[in-house]
Amino acid sequence: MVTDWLIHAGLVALYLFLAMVIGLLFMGIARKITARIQNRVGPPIYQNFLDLGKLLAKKTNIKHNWIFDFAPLFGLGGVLLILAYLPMGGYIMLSGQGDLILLLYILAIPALGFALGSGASGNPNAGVGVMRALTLMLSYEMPFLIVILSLMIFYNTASLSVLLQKQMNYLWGIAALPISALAADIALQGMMAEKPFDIPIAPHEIASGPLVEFGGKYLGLLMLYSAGSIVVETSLFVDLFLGGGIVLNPTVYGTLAYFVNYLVWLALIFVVWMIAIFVNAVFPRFRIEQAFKFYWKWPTVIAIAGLVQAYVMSVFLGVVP
Amino acid sequence: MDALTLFGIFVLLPLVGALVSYFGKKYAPIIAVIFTGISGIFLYLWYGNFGSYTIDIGVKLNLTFDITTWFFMLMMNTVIFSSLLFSVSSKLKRAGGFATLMLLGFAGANGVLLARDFLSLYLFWELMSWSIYLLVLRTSGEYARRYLLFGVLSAYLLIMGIGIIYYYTGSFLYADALSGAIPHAIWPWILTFLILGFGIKMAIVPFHVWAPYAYSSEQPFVAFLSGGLSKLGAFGIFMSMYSIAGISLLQSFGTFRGVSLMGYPFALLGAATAFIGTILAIFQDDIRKLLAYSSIGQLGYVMIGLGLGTPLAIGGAMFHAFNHAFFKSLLFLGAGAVIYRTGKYKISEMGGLGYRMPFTFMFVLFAIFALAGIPLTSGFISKWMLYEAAISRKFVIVAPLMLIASVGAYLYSYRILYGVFLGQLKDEDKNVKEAPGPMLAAMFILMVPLVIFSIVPGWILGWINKILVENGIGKLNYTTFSYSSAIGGANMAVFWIAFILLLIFAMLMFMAKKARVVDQYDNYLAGEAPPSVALHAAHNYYKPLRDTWAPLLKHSIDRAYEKFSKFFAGGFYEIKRIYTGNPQDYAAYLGIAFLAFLLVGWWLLW
Amino acid sequence: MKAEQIFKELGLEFEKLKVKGNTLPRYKAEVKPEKLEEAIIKFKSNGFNHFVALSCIDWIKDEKFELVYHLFSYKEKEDVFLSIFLPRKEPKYKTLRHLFPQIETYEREIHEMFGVEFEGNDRLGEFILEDWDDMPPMRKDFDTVAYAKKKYESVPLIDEGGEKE
Amino acid sequence: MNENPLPSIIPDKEWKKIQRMLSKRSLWMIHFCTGCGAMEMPPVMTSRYDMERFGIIPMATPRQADLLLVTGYVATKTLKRIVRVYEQMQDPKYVIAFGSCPINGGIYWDSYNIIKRLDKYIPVDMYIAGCMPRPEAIMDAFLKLMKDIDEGKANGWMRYRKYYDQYRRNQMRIFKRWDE
Amino acid sequence: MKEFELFIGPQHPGITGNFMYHLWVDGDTIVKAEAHPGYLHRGFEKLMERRTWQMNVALIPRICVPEPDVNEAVYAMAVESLMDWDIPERAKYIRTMVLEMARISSHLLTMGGYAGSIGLYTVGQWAVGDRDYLLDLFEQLTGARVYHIFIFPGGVRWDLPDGFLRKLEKVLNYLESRLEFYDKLLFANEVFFRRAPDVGVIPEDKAIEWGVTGPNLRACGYNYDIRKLDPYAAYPDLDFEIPHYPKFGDFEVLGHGCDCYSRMLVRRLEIEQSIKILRQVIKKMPEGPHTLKLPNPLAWKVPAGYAYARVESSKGEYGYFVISDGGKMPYRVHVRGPSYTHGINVTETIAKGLNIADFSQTIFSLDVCAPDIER
Repeated sequence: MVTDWLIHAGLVALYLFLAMVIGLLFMGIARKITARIQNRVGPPIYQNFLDLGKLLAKKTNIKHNWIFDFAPLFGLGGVLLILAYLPMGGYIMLSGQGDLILLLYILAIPALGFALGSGASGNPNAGVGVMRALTLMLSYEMPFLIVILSLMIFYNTASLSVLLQKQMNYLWGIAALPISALAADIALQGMMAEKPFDIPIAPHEIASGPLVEFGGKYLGLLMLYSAGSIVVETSLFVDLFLGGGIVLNPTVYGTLAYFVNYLVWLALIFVVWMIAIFVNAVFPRFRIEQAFKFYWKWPTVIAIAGLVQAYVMSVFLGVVP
Repeated sequence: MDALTLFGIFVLLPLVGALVSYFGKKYAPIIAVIFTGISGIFLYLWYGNFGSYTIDIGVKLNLTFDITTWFFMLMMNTVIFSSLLFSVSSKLKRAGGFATLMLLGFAGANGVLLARDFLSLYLFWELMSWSIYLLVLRTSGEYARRYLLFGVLSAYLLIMGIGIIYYYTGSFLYADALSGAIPHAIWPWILTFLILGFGIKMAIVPFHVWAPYAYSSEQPFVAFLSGGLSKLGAFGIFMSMYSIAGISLLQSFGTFRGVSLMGYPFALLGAATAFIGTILAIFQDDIRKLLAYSSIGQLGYVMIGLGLGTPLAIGGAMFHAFNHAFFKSLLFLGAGAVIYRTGKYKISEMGGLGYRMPFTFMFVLFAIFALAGIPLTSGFISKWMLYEAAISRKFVIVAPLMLIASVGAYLYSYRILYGVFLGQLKDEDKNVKEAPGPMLAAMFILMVPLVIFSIVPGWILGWINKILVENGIGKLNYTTFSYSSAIGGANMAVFWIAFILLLIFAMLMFMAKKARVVDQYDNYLAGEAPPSVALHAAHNYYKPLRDTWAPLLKHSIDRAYEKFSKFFAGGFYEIKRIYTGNPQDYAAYLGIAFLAFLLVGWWLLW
Repeated sequence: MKAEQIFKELGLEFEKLKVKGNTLPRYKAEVKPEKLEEAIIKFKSNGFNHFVALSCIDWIKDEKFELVYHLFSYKEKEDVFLSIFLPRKEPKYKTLRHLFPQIETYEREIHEMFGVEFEGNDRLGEFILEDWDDMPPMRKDFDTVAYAKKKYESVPLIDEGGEKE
Repeated sequence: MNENPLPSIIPDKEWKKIQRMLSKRSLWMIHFCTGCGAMEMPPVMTSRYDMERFGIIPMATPRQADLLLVTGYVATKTLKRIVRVYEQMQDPKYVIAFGSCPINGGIYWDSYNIIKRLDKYIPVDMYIAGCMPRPEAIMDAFLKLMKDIDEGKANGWMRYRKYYDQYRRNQMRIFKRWDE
Repeated sequence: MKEFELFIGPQHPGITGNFMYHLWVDGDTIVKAEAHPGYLHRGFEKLMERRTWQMNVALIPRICVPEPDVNEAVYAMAVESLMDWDIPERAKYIRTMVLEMARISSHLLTMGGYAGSIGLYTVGQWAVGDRDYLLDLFEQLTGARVYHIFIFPGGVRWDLPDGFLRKLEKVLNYLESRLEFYDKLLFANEVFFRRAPDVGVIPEDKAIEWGVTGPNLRACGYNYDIRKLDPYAAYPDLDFEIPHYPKFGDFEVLGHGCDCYSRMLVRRLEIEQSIKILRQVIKKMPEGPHTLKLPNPLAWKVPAGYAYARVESSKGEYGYFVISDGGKMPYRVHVRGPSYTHGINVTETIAKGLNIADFSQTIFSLDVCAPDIER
């Protein structure tokens, strides 16, 4: 029993570590690809590891007060917590112990910590940046929550692990609810704060917004946070709509299945990330109220269409996955 | 224990306390704290010592001390205890009167909770209502009038409901209502009157207009009003729907996916309240008004749970009412502490106080965690229960509104945090001190349960489960650390262990090196450093959002009422001339409302 | 209305400047300081509504400052330079920023660079320079080499021992 | 983590090497166009020269940056901002001065508003001569700075700490007031 | 105090050059803006009084960094006016060519900067990368990438190198093919359509009075261009159009003019026109000397008098008011830069009521060039 727990904990730690590495690597790949789109060579893909190392090895660090420390602490701790609750490559981690709604609310922990820290810097740019980030959150959550609702209604579960199970046995979410998947992907762009929705950190207006006063190890840990967030957000989409990348049933194939599923999952989150990056490279940014209007208009309509589909299928047609 | 002891401890004792503390002068709050403490001790001792006592004094009256009463009394007692403790050091004017009125309200509230017959219910309800009125009156006559308008409306509605029941049954006892004397077709009217009557106390849309004004009075009182007394509305609705009418009667009006058609409209009303309250709260700059609208929104959640009526939903509503009692009074007390130290009400005029008042900040932060539903506090679990209740029954209107309203809660919570506690510390606030000890103690008392019940939700879910079982509603699925519904569940022990381990890990990464603390003006100003600079971006904080909502916000219900009353004030100009008195515009409105309700009642009964 | 005609109406003598490269005619006229506002209003109402620039010239030998108000008409395609002379000691003139808003900026600059006072312009003061401690720098008697030597060359180098990490 | 995190495993010398290697490979420069040399920065950032190959990217605020480029002449008004920005940057930090003007005033040797030698006021790690320096020269300076960092020669930030009094004295000869 | 203060510049990504706007912001709307120049003040006008007529040629390109050639051209024209010189035809054509190349390069930079200010960094990268080809041409022609010191009183410094025009033709073809990409990415972008129209509006009836010139004035609907109004160099012989609101050809006309959208479109269309002009220059380039026979450069005696010369720069009217007292050095030179009005008065006025998200794109679209404000 205790050994089981220890093995489980060790595996979770391994997965979390890998997730961080993947996040940093993805950031590097994104930089490289953006550079290629811009006719440049771009940095090596391991550049972000160097950046992170440099930031952590800075000789001096400043803070404004003790609340400032909330940002790196909650940012990193929170993002790891979210990752622990997200199934990665079919390995359900802790997600058997907490469902999607818990996950939705844990998502707020690192963001809130970050917002507290940047608010404590006393810089107006940070205040405006957080205001924009929160408004953006209100914007994209509208379609995203409706999408999650349609999934939960259709699959009749709020638990991610059960959702994966049902997707494996029945159909991937993207096949069953393609309209919702579309809305979710649009919402994902806002969730990742990539263009056209990167107004919270717009450097030309508010000098990188909430990040304005962070430097050294603070910035380093926040970089880890954003690396983790990339995995969280892409993986969330993959878990919700692409079956978490499960192609082999673990109960049948055992360890091999975990290995293969992990690779498939990795490929899928890479694809999701790439879509975001390509869109990011060729769009200017919306103003915040335009982003708000945009999200509460078309993606919401699409999401509601998806909800109607899920509702009709599950209530009137009696489809039970 | 008999009826008299029960009545004595929970109603007479506060009344005596009210009398004593009136002469206590500046020690009045301390005396009041002692009296509430005594009844609190009895409350603690008498857990499990439940009983129901019917007294016949010409009419049959009933006092019952059961788990439902106990549960609500627990909130009421803790909240008033800490509110009064807070007021010990807040140097109120005419503290004697304040303590007296608070205790009167407390006695009334306890009476309402104990009463199981309509006559005493109504008497205690009025006692409570009028002490609120007088307490609001301490701050502003205008606010009090607005409260009175709705307080009286609420009383009318209750009278209507009670009157109809009494007309048919001839008894005031709750238990007699279901005897079959009342025709089936009349029940919806009774329930509507009672629910709306109680709902006004909960500030349900569209009857929320009084709340932002009444909640702008003295903070210790508002903490009790919002945290404690507004729960009487929830209690009343719970009693009328699930105790007086009962679940089988509700179900007999037809069901919509297992939810009574009698309850579902109220759930929708609750969802609308949650949404509207949240959206309005986002745009407030006055911290009291912001908390008031937030209160409206949060009580909308309770209404949703009560309307849906599944065990999970009602459990969620009870739990949320409990959480709301604690975090909202904590927020009002935190705001009170800040206002006490700075004398400012506007969020945009404060700023940076978290650096000067770290404990207040920490307490408020926990309250905000609970408000926003962050799983670090029990605020999450109640929201979780409500969501799962709605989603598992596939309610596609209620659920999204609830979910998006809770995202909106992040927005206004951050407005409080940033505007008051973070950002630039103003020069005039440089010397602000931490709040005095009693205030901190009061806030601490309120914070503890929020954290405890997040780690061990089983304890409180046990009480709630008992309430549900006792009223024949159903039961909850829970263990000491975890809880589950038909579609999901969560284990808080796992969550807390994971959270603490990962936080320690982050701390290890973080603590490797010390950071230098710099002045707040050593800041990124694009290379500039003017002698004085305003850095606090809190005024009009959500302006882009406000601009997008502007066309809708124009049609505020508040203004609709005002127009309505102005219209009548104009119409009744003649009366003004005839009578020597000076009837206010609200009076005209009251008269019309009374007439209307009389007519409706008359039409119903005959 | 053509510029020549306006000059005639105002009773001003004017000269034509030499133009090579560009093609449009440029007229320059000297105006009495108290007549200037009236003249500019007259020109402005007759199509000369583009205020090009306000220049200041320090005629140190004549002990005078010349202010040149330069107007252009897109309609008539003519340039007009109206100049006034102010005494070099305590130069003072009234602001004309109500006629063209950009005159305000020019006045601020001329105030800083030449020390000409413009009454009625409340934004005079530190504009381009900061921490300035000498006479207005664009005056002819200001010696920039001497100033630069005095202020910048005299700053000592940092005395260090060539320390290594 | 300037102290060695694992002194038992990594010798102090090695740790310093690692630290230098890291800071040389990820120089984040601050976005500050102090003078006309900034004109050649866009070409350096874009397709033909692309300094992101070496991990050099522009950052918005001084807290995040390691590298201050003083691009060209420094007016006295700008010097105050440069000093402020430099002091807000976090150690280790490096300064590259562009063009002839920060070396001796260049073409503005007789101007009343241009300081003549930048290293009297803040420590400079690398000068690039020329008016204006070509992108190749700028890239070369970056590479040389990296080499210097690797060899521990680029220690202007240490000098600034050590001789802070002298630097501040010189700065205050230019400024009338220092608001902070 | 309701408002908070924001400093856009001097150290800020949202500013062109070293310049500062001090903003008072309520929520996210600008209530008041103040421009603070002076970070780049070098005292050019003073320094020019201390240098001979010919030495100044080396000094003046530094006044406007993104487009230095106009300074040389306009100074040369002013001195020629005083000296009463008529320059040879070939010199005129070469000047036209240099000025138009400079215009394209400046417009590309502005376009890139503007795209960056609304977040589309890709266009910025492409535009600046493509501009390098023009700088290569400049390098071949003049020996320098940025400060060319090529045009001077009496003509240009030397004749065209061999095969220069063919190379120019190639670069023009390349640029024309690249314009399509910019159109697709920026000028046909839905987000650009939402963000740019009716933002940063200069009132149409005030535009001339406020001293707005160049593309910014044409965006307000006036087809005033100094190349047509007050022609200089070889422009009278060349055939080209003046793009102005609402004459946008194939592009959609959104908004009501005078806004960021029109300003950027005018610039975009001017690149096309410049390419057209350059093609004609290549075709019509006359033979002959490239400069006058000049007197001993150390002892130029410029007759006393006033002269004003103006050219159309990529930013607006660029003028030099040159006064000579007959000596070896100019008595006084006053530089009238287009950004002087755009950057200070116009921006201070139109910034009121602007969203802070739009402030940066407004100043980028006005193409404010800090160094020519404070000189």
